[in-house]
Amino acid sequence: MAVSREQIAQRIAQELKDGYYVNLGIGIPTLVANYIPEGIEVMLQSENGLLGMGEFPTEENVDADLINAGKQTVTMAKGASLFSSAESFAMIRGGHVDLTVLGAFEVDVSGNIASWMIPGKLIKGMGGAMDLVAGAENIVVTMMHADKKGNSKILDACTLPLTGAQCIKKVVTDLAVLEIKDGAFHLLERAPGVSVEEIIEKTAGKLILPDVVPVMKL
Amino acid sequence: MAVSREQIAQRIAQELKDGYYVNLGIGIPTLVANYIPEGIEVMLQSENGLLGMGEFPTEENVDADLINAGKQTVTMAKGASLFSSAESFAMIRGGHVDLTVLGAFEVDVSGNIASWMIPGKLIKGMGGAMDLVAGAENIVVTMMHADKKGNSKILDACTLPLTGAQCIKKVVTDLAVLEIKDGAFHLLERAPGVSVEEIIEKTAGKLILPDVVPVMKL
Amino acid sequence: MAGLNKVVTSYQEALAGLTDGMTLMVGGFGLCGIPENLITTMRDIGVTDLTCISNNAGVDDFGLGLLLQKNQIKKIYASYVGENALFEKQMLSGELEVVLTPQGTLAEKIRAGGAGIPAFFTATGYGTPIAEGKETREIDGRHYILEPSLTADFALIKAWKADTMGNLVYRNTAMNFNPMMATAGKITVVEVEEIVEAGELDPHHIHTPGIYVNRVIKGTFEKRIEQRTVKAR
Amino acid sequence: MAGLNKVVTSYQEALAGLTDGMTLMVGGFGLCGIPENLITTMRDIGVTDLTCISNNAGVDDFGLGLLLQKNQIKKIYASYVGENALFEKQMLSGELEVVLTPQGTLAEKIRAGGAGIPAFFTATGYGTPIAEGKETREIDGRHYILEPSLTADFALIKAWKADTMGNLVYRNTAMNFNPMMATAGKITVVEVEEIVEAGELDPHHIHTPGIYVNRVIKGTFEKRIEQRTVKAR
Repeated sequence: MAVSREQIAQRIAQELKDGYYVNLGIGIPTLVANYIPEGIEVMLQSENGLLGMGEFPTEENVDADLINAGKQTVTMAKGASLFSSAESFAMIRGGHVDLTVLGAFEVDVSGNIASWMIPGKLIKGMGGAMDLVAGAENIVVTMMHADKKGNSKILDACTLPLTGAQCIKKVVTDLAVLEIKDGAFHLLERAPGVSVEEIIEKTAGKLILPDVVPVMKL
Repeated sequence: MAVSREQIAQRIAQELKDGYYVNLGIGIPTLVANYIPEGIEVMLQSENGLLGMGEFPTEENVDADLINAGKQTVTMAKGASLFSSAESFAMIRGGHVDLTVLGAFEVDVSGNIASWMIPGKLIKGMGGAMDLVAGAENIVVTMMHADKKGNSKILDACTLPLTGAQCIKKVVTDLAVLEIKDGAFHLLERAPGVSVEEIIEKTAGKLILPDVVPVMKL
Repeated sequence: MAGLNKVVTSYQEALAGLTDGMTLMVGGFGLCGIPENLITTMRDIGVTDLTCISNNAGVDDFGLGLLLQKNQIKKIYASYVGENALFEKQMLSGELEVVLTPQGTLAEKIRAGGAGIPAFFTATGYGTPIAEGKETREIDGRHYILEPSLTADFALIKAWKADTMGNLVYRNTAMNFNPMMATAGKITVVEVEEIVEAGELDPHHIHTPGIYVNRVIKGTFEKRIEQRTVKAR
Repeated sequence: MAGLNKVVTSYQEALAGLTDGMTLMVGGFGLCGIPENLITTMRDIGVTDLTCISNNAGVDDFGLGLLLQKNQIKKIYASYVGENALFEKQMLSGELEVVLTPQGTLAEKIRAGGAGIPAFFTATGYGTPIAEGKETREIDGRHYILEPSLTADFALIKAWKADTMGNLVYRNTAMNFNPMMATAGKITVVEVEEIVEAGELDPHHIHTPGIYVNRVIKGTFEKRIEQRTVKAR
């Protein structure tokens, strides 16, 4: 049985390390903030210009001048700092963010990612996603393994316009944790109750299996 | 009779306009601050990272953390702001400074300036001079018309390594005020008591004379 | 206005000289930190054929959406335009030319424009549609594209406080694109919530030095919120 | 140090991992805002073959001059080195390789290094000896040269105050090159006059966010003045 969006977030939270500066994209990545492991300190970066994003405000503390990159009202954590978007992307482009988590439509065996544009449908724009994937050393992509019809989104080559080329190394889906290296997806973990066969079936890109496939710990 | 350093500064101060942001180089340019005309407001920029440089401090107010680009202790004027050297040169390179005044060893009819290096002698470095001449629209160069042996420093082509190419339009010397355009020096004013003949004699570069040569007002 | 005093008292005066066909930078991220009243003044003046550089395009009835309603914008540089149905319609019909630009590249192109840097290399967008037609180069084993800088005839800025000399302070994340844009306009106009005397702002705390600012006006602001997210107490 | 706490308590710990042959950025303009104690610690450790990136080279017996005295520097990037006789001697004898770089170009090369921009065009130095061997390009009728960015193994920074998370505030013109250098070191070490608890600095007033900072140490400073200029009361 595939894991839920919340469980994907829970699994990704295990990638956080004490002292990390982290950028969480919109959607499932945002949920990761709810599962930061006990006993570790991390700082959340919001690319509009805030380091040290806190939780949502109470109704009385809503401040139109304090939003995150998803345009949601937020608060500041202890030790927060404020800066321009140019400074914010200097941090991102300069590789200062330790971990970036973002969603995708497709990934492929070369580490390419497509996440911003579906030709023929509405083009909303890439926002900061192209900068985030170009700037980060350490990116985790969160996505559904296949679409609702069962078509794989884990491909040999992305079919949609790219967000970034050869930049993705780790993917967490509702079915599996995958590492991308040497032109293939390497299966690291499977979701609880998901068979290796199902993962093979729903992975269109070249897949390398280990002898034993551990189950995601949640 | 040639004018003094103080008088050169006094003449250059007439180039200041109300509301100008001004960068004054080391040497004679620094003296310009003493002759800001009554009734106009200007802001002095110091390229290490200060806009709104004030006068020298009293002995009690000397602050090692507050210096100008000449490494002299200074104070801040009302409305001053502090910033990094990168921001400071963004201002300069981006053409936001209204007037830049700096010294030179040589200038020539093409608007080239040499001010930072005499080969074979000690090389001290260009500091911010190359950025200042490249960034400013409006530069006034202050210098002696000739060296102590009478050799002109107002040339057809600079002999020393350049600080900047084709960037100088106005020169104030101890003998004259010159405009550089169309490949020549145009004599705008002569120093009190200095004959046009002396200026001609001490100007090696092509010189264009007007019908009447007004005297510098000091 | 005289000397270093940048204060103007009417929005008409604030936008004097802004004419049809000009290129404008408009500060803000989403609806946060946008120059609300400068935008409505442009709507009222009816200036057209504008090229706008702005991270977003407002929503249908607020921010730059107000100018889209009246077809005043012919071209826009933005990174994300997903909040605006009118925008979509005009883009698909070809009324509006859209240059989608990655957010960090947009921020840096503006910063470069203000800083006198005509072009820079960045890895952002390499291998994507953004790189099409752009010079690429490999430097130390990584691939980059060359991005030219952006400047504008007017930069329209929202800050929290200004002093009379145009020194600016922003509040919280309403800073966003405003500081870079303030440096990249031939004429930079700033609307603020409060104007104080020169000397009242601590020189250490000034985000935008007055050298970049031509006009300052005090306004009142709706500050509409796009995504009001709250938690229980 | 654990989590986001960057505070260290000895200068040896502050410079752990700094070894012979490394490239260092050293903050300060003249003797203003230099990391005095980090420099003397390097002298005491005796690390050699250093490449230093610093606007100036100190004076004979203070600042980077202390490392020149012991021949610890093999190469230096600087814009102005005129205050230092020892420097002159080592440069003329060929012991010291000097890369003179215009001050604004130096500042921008460092800022670019920290911001992930590998190279940019600038008009500064076009047509001068600085342009020799560099790519040039005409853009919109002006001539520019291409300048690669700079990064370093260590950045040695002086700030006024830090909080425990490494957020920094500078004082007066002691800011100078420190903020850019803080972004461009693989390891950024900061010495400060005061360390406060996280949360004590106003987020609006932080000049360098802690993300750039690896280690913070509290020191005491001589703050030598190069040109003491005063006026009568």
